[in-house]
Amino acid sequence: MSMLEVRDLRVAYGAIEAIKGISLDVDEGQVVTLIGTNGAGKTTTLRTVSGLLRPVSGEILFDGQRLDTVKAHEIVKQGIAHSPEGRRIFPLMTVEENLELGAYTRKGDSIAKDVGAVFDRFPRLLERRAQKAGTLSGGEQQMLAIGRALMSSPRLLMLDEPSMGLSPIMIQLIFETIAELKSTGTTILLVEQNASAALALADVGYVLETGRVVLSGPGKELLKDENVRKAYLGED
Amino acid sequence: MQTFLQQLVNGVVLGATYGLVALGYTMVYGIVQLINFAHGEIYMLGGFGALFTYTVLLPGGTPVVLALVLMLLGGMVVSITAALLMERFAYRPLRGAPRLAPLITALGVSIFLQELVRNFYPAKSPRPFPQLVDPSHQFSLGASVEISAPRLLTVVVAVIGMVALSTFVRRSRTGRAMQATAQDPDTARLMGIDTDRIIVTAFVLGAALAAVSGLASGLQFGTVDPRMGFLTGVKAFTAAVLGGIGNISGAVLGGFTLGIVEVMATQYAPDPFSGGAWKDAWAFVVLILVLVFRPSGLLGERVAARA
Amino acid sequence: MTAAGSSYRRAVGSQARVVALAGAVLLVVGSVLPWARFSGFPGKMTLAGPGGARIGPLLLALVAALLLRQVPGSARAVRAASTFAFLITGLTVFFIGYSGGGADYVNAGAWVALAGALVYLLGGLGLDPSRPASSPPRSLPDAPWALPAEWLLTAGSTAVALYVFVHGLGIQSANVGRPNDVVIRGAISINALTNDGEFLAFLLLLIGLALVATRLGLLADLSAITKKHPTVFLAAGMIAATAFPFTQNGNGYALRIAASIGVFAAAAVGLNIVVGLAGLLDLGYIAFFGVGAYVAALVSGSVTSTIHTHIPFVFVIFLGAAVAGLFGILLGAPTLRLRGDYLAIVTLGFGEIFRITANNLDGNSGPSLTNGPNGVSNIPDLTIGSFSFGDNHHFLGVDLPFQANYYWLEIVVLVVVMTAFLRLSESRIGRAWVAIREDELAAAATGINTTRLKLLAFALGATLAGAAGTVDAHVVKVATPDSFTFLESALLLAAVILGGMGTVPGALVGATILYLIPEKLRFLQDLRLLVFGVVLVLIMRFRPEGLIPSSRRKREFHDDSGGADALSMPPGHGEHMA
Amino acid sequence: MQAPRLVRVAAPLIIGALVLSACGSKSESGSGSGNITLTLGVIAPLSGDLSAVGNGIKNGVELAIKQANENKTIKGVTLKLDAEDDTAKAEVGAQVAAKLVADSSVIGVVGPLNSSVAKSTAPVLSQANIASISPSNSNVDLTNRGVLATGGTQTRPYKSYFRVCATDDIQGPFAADYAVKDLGKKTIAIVHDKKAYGQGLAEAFAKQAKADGATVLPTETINPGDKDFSAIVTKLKAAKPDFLFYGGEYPEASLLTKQMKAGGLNIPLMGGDGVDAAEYIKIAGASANGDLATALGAPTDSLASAKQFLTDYKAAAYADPADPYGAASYDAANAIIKALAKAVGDGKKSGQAVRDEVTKEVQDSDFEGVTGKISFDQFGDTNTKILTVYSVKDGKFVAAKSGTFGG
Repeated sequence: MSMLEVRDLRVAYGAIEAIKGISLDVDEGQVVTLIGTNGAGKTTTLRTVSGLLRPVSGEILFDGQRLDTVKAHEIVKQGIAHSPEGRRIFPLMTVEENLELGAYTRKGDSIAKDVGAVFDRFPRLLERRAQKAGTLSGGEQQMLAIGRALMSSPRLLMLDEPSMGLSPIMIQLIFETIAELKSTGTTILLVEQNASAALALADVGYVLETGRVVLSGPGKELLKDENVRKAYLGED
Repeated sequence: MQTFLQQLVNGVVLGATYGLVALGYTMVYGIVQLINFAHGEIYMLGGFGALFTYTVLLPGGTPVVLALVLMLLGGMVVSITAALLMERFAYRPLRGAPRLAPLITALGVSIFLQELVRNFYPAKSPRPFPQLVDPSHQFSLGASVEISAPRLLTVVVAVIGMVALSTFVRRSRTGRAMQATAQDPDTARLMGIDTDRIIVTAFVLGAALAAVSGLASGLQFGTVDPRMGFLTGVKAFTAAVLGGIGNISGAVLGGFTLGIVEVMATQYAPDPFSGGAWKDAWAFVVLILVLVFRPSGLLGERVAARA
Repeated sequence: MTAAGSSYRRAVGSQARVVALAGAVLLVVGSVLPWARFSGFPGKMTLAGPGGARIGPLLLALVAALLLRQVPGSARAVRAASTFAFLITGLTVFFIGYSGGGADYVNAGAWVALAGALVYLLGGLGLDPSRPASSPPRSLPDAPWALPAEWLLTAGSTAVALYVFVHGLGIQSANVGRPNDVVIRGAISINALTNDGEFLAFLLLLIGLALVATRLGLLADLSAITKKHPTVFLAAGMIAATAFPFTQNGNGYALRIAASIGVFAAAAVGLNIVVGLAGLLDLGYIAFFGVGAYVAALVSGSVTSTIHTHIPFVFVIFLGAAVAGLFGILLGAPTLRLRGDYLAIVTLGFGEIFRITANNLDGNSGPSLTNGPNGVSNIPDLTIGSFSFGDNHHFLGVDLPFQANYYWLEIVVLVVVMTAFLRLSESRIGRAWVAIREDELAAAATGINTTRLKLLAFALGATLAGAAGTVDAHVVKVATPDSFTFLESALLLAAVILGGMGTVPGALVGATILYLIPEKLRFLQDLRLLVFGVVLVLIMRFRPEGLIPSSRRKREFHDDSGGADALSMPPGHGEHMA
Repeated sequence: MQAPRLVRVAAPLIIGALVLSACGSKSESGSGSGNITLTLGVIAPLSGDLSAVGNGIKNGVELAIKQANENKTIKGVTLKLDAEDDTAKAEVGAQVAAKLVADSSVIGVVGPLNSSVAKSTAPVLSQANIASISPSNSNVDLTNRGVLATGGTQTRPYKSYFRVCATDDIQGPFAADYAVKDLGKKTIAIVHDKKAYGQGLAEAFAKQAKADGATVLPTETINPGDKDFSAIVTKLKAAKPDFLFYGGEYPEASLLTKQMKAGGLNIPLMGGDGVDAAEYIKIAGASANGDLATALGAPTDSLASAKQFLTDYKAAAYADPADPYGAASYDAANAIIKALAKAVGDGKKSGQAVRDEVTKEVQDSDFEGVTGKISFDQFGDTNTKILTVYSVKDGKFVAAKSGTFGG
């Protein structure tokens, strides 16, 4: 049994169907990536998994339990953390407060320890711990967003476009972080436009086009696929 | 100079009421971007709840301090109940509705609550409010500037209320969640925050502070009436905008600013534009000037426009 | 509630149709039998035959015939019909009993009808209410008679609307003849109660029929047809509006109400430019209306005017409009860069400043201009040429009280404002306004001068309000600061939003409803405002987009993700909330 | 099987109903004894803030109608009441006036309460020549009295408009004479609420007080609905007045007197009939002691008819109090009833002829009402200019002096 199963999911914004029947699986310990162009339905998929959107039909199972009827704020408690597209840090709160909010569902004094762990992972954040998050650079905000997601001690970490709009050095740092998380056994569902980097890292990849899965397979294999190379890696 | 100082005190007292009520506007606005025009009525209900507690529930001869505490509780129960019902049955069904629909709902709720009290309390004319704090007891602030006991009480409870709220929002877990919801409700939900509950919390806290203000106003003036919420509501909303709506310190600052402007306009505005008849006009002129130069209010965050 | 409903439906099952039909038959029988044992109710309720409030249950019972053939939506239509048939029957029986002084005064027909209505309701509620798949509006078959038939339908619907309006307004002057105790309980109450009972029954019938028509898709069909023939529709509407005074047989009150609705509607349409098209929330709109009214009052030649001048009214309209427009620019220029809700409070403030100023410019607490709280009174009747608006006339065998003159004038003003709105909304400017309303940044990015256009909307709205105000001053005969309070602005805004933003019919319907509800709630006396508040909340609860939402808005934003535009509440936590 | 059960329930219902309908119908009650029914209208605020006062007016009229019908004052005529709510707005007032005009059975109107509303009802009612008598309009413009002050010639703007109350230009000066001449006050502060009534009264007071030789401080204003008057009190205190005249109504007056005395400005407050209310003392409490108010007519408890009215009013168990205008409304209604009785006696039975005749007879009214003698001058103003000053003693308004202005 997979940790996360998505079965024949359909999601619509008003009259427009954004996802037209997607199925996918994420197994414990895997890194699974969704790639595709803008509007393919990647972000919508993540937002539906975390309960911000309600599917028209289909189901989502987490550890075999139905997830698509659970409220968004309950889903976090079940062990799914979502670092949203565009980072969406809380701009008027300090870095430290942002991290503490990441652990909102948890109680106890291990929170302080985990904040420390995030600072260990991202020393830049430690320097800016008392600064308003809105004043951080894009890369720093992304670190904060990932760190904040980690604060809920998730079993499944969903990252939406973590490299978007960042400098090459930052992008490298972010992917290194993801690789590191993978090596510690964290299960990750990664949405990326940077297909080569994502596929290189992923155990399994799904290619989405206009709301459907058009191709799936182990990341390394997709990386070699001719169609994928043409469409997403910008090669002729 | 003496007159000026006395007027300053008068302005601070007036501003304290505006500030307390403005907090309710600003919290609800900050979180759901709803101008809850019926919040003034919540303040009015707080006053009536306290009066009801005193005249109907309390036995004669209850010690003053105990009576005051119980009246405050009674007022809060009424205010909070009304706010909860209002949120649940009038506003919540309208989430996702066109932006202006809740504004009309708020207007309807406001009219409804005023008329409800007027017809069924019944209070077709102002109701006398027990004078538990002697208004003729004056505290001297030096140089024959004075403040009467109930007025001092108004300022003291207002300041306590404001500081308590501010601390709550800044320090407590729920307060943090309120801030988060105000800044980005979707992401707040991703953190595990039940935003519906946060919205309810904002209504409840606003109502509690309004009840404090309603009681203070009853003690200060010795009357409560069903229309008292409307004017105060408009002023408090103005204060919230003046300070930067959505900003808690802004609401407080806005309240005091507005109160002082009104009082000073009464005394010092150039003739013939001075006096009570013009003071509200001056208050709005100051509001417009402030907004022309600081479009987000005195303490409003300049939030970068995002598409 | 829903669970209880579905278990009830399961219990009734397939018998529901039979029960409903049986109830309907019984109701038809009951509705033609005598209902009352004393005379005076409209429609000869003491005699057999349909009449008065009995018409409603009868018509709604006939809807049950739909069950004999499976028409799409018929189940939902019959449910609605049975519900309202029961409400009307129950209400009427209550009123008969109440005005009579006991159940003895209710005749057997009423009891039969009540029993029938109950059975009908029980059957109706048992029907399966599932919503049929929506289909595009049907139209008439392609035949030579189709075009005239469509014209007829278009004109006919206008005539029906006029009839409904006239009838609804006219329910007020019946006399109930139970002289024995006229004074005791009732000098006031009997008359009032029977009339208001009848009006409520009429209102319920209207709502019931409208629901039936909506559920059968008839309304959508009709509106599609009328849209095909806008000229016919407009002409029919004009004729109906012009003809209205002839239906009133000298009743100045009805004309007065109609004229007030007209001026209120004109102001609402004007406000709709500002709020509905350009998306600027204006909470002080009544001030511009007030500017127009004061200008007209001051130069009307009234003895109480501080400016002892008399300018012919044809010029005054333009003068009032121009001055109001100027105030619009004065206020708009510095403040239009404010975000939505900040603009709202600034306009509210401006409205209050206007009222306070008008209240103070009396030579005591300010320069002498407006007479302060006394206002400018004794405003003379309008004269244009040798025609005085204050004279009663007699034309085509009908008495036309002087209110008819003002009514027609208001209609002219309304038509002008409506035309302005329609022309603007279809123009380039109108499209630019809509663009600004939906997304100001994007609009600016496409090269639209947003500041100038917003100012234009503001000024135009103010101008139209000013023009309407000049007429109103002569109708009310006094201009006082009390007439221009924040509540008035809020009610205008409510009219726009209740009706549906950005449309002319919306503003018309909203203004009519908001004006008539308090007028027709008079019998509630002190509870009337209370009920009014509840009505506002309920309408918004069930039609948050307004009664007649803009189809254009739907068309342009059909792919909208459900309310992410500038005028939407964050949809239960929308995308952007900074 | 659930469904048939429902049918079983329905069937007896249907049968029962049919049986019921088969029963003979009760004979219809005979209608009328040849009486005609005419209507006396009331225009007053029956909803909103002023509804208690408006209902007092309505009740006063209703009482008069009830007594007229019981005593058969008008031969062959049953009077009924049509009370219309003007919501205290001019706009609505004009509408309901038109409504009453449209009802051909309406032969007279009592009301409205507010002068501003009267300015829009009087033109409509005068056009139909329906007599309207207000119990409370005190604004001078309504009968064009304003021109008297400037030495102009008074003309009547509304031919069928009457009022039984004293105008501001009589009540204000009467109060001023009392303050300056009887009480010997020297430095007088003036505050009003910037409404037509309050300002009119305060201005008339100030003018007379100056003429009587007192020093009158610059007028201060407050807003109706405000509660915090500390700024005004502080401002006044600096000028050290020994008397304050307030033009306005009791809700603000009671708060003002209280805050004034708490703020150390211990001088009496005097107001017009808008302050003469039991509620004033209830709210102001001990602060009200020594405060004064003027009101129309001789002291209520000095007239037997007035006492009778209050007893009858109490017996009718109305929800709202007769104060402040119930008695005057009762008088106004009786003026119309008496006029109608004469008109009907002359054989006028219906239509415009009755309206014309009633208006004519109202003009000639001359009887002792419960508020004093009821008769009108050629402009529609009352000839009775008796006023009384009341002062608060031990929680009650006690008559201090009665008289007419200038006499």
